[in-house]
Amino acid sequence: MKKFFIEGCILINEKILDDVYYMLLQAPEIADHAEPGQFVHVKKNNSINFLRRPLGIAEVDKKKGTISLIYRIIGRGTAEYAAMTVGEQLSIVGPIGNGFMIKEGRPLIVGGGMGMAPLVFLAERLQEKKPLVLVGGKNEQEVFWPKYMEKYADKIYVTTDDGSLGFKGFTVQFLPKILEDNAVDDIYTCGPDIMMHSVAKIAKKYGKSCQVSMEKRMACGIGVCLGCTFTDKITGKRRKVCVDGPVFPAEEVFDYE
Amino acid sequence: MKKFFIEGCILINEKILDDVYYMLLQAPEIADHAEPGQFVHVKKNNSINFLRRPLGIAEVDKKKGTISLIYRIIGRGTAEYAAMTVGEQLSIVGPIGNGFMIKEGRPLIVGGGMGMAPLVFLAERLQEKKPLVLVGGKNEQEVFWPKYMEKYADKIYVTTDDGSLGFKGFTVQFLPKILEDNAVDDIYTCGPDIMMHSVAKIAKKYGKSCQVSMEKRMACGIGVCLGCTFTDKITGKRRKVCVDGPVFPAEEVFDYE
Amino acid sequence: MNEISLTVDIGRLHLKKPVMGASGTFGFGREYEDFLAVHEIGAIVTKGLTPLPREGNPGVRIAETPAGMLNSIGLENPGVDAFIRDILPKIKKYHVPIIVNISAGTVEDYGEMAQKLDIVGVDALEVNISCPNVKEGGIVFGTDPRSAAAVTSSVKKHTGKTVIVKLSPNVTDISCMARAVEAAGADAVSLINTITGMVIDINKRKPLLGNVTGGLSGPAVKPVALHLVWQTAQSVKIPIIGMGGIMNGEDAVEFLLAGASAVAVGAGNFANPRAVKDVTDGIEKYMRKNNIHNLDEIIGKLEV
Amino acid sequence: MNEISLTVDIGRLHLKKPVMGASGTFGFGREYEDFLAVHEIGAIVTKGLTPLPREGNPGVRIAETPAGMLNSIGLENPGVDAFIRDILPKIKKYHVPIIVNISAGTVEDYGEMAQKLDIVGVDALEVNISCPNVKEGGIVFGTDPRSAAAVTSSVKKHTGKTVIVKLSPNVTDISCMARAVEAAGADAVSLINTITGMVIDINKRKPLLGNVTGGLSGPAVKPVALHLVWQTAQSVKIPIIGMGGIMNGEDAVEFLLAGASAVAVGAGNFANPRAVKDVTDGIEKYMRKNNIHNLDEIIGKLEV
Ligand SMILES: Cc1cc2nc3c(=O)[nH]c(=O)nc-3n(C[C@H](O)[C@H](O)[C@H](O)COP(=O)(O)OP(=O)(O)OC[C@H]3O[C@@H](n4cnc5c(N)ncnc54)[C@H](O)[C@@H]3O)c2cc1C
Ligand SMILES: Cc1cc2nc3c(=O)[nH]c(=O)nc-3n(C[C@H](O)[C@H](O)[C@H](O)COP(=O)(O)OP(=O)(O)OC[C@H]3O[C@@H](n4cnc5c(N)ncnc54)[C@H](O)[C@@H]3O)c2cc1C
Ligand SMILES: Cc1cc2nc3c(=O)[nH]c(=O)nc-3n(C[C@H](O)[C@H](O)[C@H](O)COP(=O)(O)O)c2cc1C
Ligand SMILES: Cc1cc2nc3c(=O)[nH]c(=O)nc-3n(C[C@H](O)[C@H](O)[C@H](O)COP(=O)(O)O)c2cc1C
Ligand code: FES
Ligand code: FES
Repeated sequence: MKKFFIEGCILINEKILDDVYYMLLQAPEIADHAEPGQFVHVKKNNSINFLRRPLGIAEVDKKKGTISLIYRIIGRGTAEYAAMTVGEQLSIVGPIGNGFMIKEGRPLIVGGGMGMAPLVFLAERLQEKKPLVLVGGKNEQEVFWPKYMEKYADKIYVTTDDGSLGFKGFTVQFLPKILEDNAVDDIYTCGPDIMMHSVAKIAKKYGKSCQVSMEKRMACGIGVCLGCTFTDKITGKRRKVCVDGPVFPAEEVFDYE
Repeated sequence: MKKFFIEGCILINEKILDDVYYMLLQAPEIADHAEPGQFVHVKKNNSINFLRRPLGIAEVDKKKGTISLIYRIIGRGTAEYAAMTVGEQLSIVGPIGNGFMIKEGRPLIVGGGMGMAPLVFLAERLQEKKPLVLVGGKNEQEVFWPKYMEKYADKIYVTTDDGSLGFKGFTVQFLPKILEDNAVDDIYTCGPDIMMHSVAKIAKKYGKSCQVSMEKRMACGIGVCLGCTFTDKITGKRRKVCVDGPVFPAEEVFDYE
Repeated sequence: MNEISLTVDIGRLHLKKPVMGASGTFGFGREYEDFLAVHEIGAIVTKGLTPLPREGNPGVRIAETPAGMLNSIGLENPGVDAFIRDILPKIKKYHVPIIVNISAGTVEDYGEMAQKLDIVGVDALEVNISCPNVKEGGIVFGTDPRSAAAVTSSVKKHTGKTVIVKLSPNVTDISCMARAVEAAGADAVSLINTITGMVIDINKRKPLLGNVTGGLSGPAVKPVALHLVWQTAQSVKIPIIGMGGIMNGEDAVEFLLAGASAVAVGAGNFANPRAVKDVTDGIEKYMRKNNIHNLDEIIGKLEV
Repeated sequence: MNEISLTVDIGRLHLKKPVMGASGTFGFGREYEDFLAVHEIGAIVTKGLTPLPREGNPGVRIAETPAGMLNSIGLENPGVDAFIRDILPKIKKYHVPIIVNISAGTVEDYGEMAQKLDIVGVDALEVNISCPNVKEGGIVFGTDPRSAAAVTSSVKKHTGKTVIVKLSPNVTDISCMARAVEAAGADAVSLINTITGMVIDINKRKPLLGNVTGGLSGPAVKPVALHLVWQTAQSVKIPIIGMGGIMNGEDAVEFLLAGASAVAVGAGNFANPRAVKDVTDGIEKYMRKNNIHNLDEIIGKLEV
């Protein structure tokens, strides 16, 4: 898969929640080639930060040649992006990695926190298959994702830790019920490690395929630094999250006791 | 002299010539206390540059609480200031140093290159004394200074290297003529070292007082790092350009063969 | 709710705050009066003094580098006698510990300076055996454990003050240096001094600095300094004053966790003349947030 | 107008361009195909290989620092046999010199690896005696002149290729290390490897890196690297490959003036995957501007 190294002009960069931002970028090469689950490695020019930051591709509009990123301010990199203004250029390397493999069966998308970002793009790609979506968050406010997903999803289930919206509890507590009530074949998930691990176990129990999207600190993002590697549970081989992933079949990543 | 450490809001930051910029800053504490010849030590927040940069105070409006800087893009610091936009904050330490001592007699102000910047403020302060101004530059374009000085000066003499405006040649070639044609007592100069040295020699020959404003690389700007020191030719003592200067009587700085 | 205490002891030196201005970057303290309450800081470490006055190095002395700077001041200073006569009386008034930084060309000269400074108003000596910018003395003592020990013993013999030996990062094994000066009687060590570096003016094809090389400091060196402080903390029992690239409270807490009992801010003062105060406030904020009442709960508490 | 030549020789190795991708940051070259013409670069230096495959260090391996980064990869690599079998055949096609970086735990193992790599397709060996991220081997050889010389001799004995010894900056006196490996037969030296450093997560009170410490590289270390290259150039006659924080042509010219015959770009590739090309173009631009036709007119031409 060819990677591009371009400057993307910022078209929109707006706060959508306390510390969460939506950025729309003019980046036709990326838009043309991106697959759901891939990410871009970005950097502000003349930045005080030395390394690029990985961000999932949340939306793609091939016609307009745009992509969008949805990101939370965590530290000095994301804070810097949030402070950028429309018209500024963001340096982009991408699209990077192996995205989700699109399976034949009925999809269920499970997301937690900012892990939802690349799942928006995935939902679009899967829309013909009438995907179910399960999204969890701390409270009603945090679960702003349905507005990006509703046009693609058949049904969106919401869980909140405080019960302010949907089911009160964690996504993984609600997941078995979805699997019992619906004909689902393939699970696609992205979110905190601990959540994905539970999802993977439940998927296995119910005999569903499960793909997970991993997060690791990255220096190069192009498979040369070996900052992001782990040992494949199936083959025992070393894998790179950046270029071999970030999406992997759950069995390659997690132990199942 | 009290120094302030403040954030100054940029009100104007415009190109006035190829690589020369005019910046107007809201900085009431500095405006209130500044004397001609003093400078500010500035830094962009979150800058890729570690050190502050010294820039002369070119204009002061106490009523409005503003100061202006006139600066040329030399490297990564000044380039960064040029890229800043109205409304942004510039971190300022100042006013710093000992400015020009205002003498009793008829003043002649001699400036070269960006050395003119602090002389604009000086001209304003000296206006009652009907100062003469001699300003030199490469060509007509480079000599944009009269428009900032004309309201304060009795007469402005211009020299250009290529003769495109005023006298063709260097300021120091024209200086003796001014001193012969006019009753001048005190010379105030700022510009390239080599120019100031010549001015100082001519001043001595004609028996005029002469003050020069020095430039040295500075780390602290507040007299602690000793990056900017030199040996006083009169007393043999070490002097700091930042806080003992930047303005000194020429005899303390230069050898006269 | 208990009070938060920021006090710490370095030898017999009692600090009300664990943050000081580093030698050569804090003048003699007075220069910061416009920016912070000098009487509230941890300590003032003076510019490095030598037996006789020095003019320092010729030519350009300052170069900016990525996230840092090089200096090649070359220990310009008025000499120890002028310090005692003209400067010390003026800075006593802050009632803040005065740590006098000293350098010399021979073991004997170090001892002699220590003796001259064994006077009221001086609270501790920081023995600089690590200045990369002077030929005589300085770093030659700082890269050889025996010489470092000899300097330390000589100073200890001539003073009743707390003796802090300032170590150089330009060595293969800092533990070995630290142990040598500890054995020779040092009450504490401070580190790091600057790392030797160089910048070239490619248009002139000449070194940018008049003295060819200079000492690197600022945020660029922080990871290196932190590692050396941690390594030293594993090797000696005497307290450590940590420095190298500290800009804020978080940076300082890293040094404390690594094993420093106090920290100093050097080049950071140039970017932010209020840095010593901001760093102190930052440490206090961290303590408040984490419900820590005493620096002992932080110092050396890194879990490895 | 004469043509500009960017060629340079390192031992028997002929480089068409003086800029290479540094070990551990350039993969095996292929990974940069999307960003630059790999067949046009000076050379590919492979990731460090060891006798057996290595998984590298556990936990977090990357930390960003001011103007740089720490890595504690710990020499993850497929082992020399897998390299020869699976990777070398694929990268020969670029017709660019392949410099194979090797590390081992014993003098004998270094020799054995050298012998295995004495094959067509390998153009030179870079002998890594300076990796700060592994316990066995690596840096212990790089801080002791006798061990460094022993490794060098052992490698030289087993190969006909150009032997480049990669030096560590974590030493008191790099001249001494450089002279030792020169005397032992090294055809060239390369420097610097990373400087040992550390970052602490103050909330977890733990080192950020799984391996506690890591190696610092990037612009932050440039002044240090430049000084060490200059110092080495004063000490040995063999060519030097300079690296440490090079981001653009100007940086590279500084290293050339200081005495490096060629340069490598490491962490800079991560910020700018086209860096090797941009640095090369930058050198050429400098030569054009200054009417220089040959690298000999720059290399070591610093006026001190
Ligand atoms: C493949 C991939 C896709 C991602 N997609 C998104 C997304 O769409 N939206 C979103 O909000 N976040 C996403 N993240 C997480 C995002 O990369 C981090 O939040 C971001 O790097 C934090 O940078 P910072 O400078 O703000 O934080 P700092 O803590 O200041 O960063 C310091 C260093 O740590 C790294 N780092 C810190 N947190 C993480 C993390 N969770 N994962 C990887 N590196 C980290 C940074 O990249 C940087 O190198 C993704 C991560 C990966 C690996
Ligand atoms: C007291 C004083 C007043 C000044 N007033 C003005 C003014 O009003 N207008 C104006 O255009 N310029 C003025 N200068 C010069 C101005 O400070 C430099 O042009 C500026 O620092 C260059 O910074 P840079 O980052 O763009 O260049 P770089 O070359 O990238 O700077 C690298 C380092 O060198 C220092 N440096 C480079 N050139 C100079 C220089 N000529 N003097 C001092 N330090 C330098 C920088 O401050 C920085 O630390 C003044 C200098 C001094 C000492
Ligand atoms: C301009 C300057 C002058 C210095 N002078 C001295 C000195 O005289 N004696 C000394 O022991 N250290 C001196 N140092 C070293 C600092 O005290 C400190 O050890 C070093 O700069 C690392 O801290 P930093 O990164 O916070 O600057 C000097 C540093 C700078 C930047
Ligand atoms: C992620 C990473 C991995 C590295 N791996 C190796 C290695 O395997 N062998 C080696 O000799 N040097 C290795 N290095 C050191 C570099 O080759 C280079 O010497 C150092 O990074 C300094 O150059 P730079 O500042 O341009 O990065 C590595 C550096 C980095 C950043
Ligand atoms: S981030 Fe460098 S190999 Fe994956
Ligand atoms: S700039 Fe530091 S003493 Fe003048």
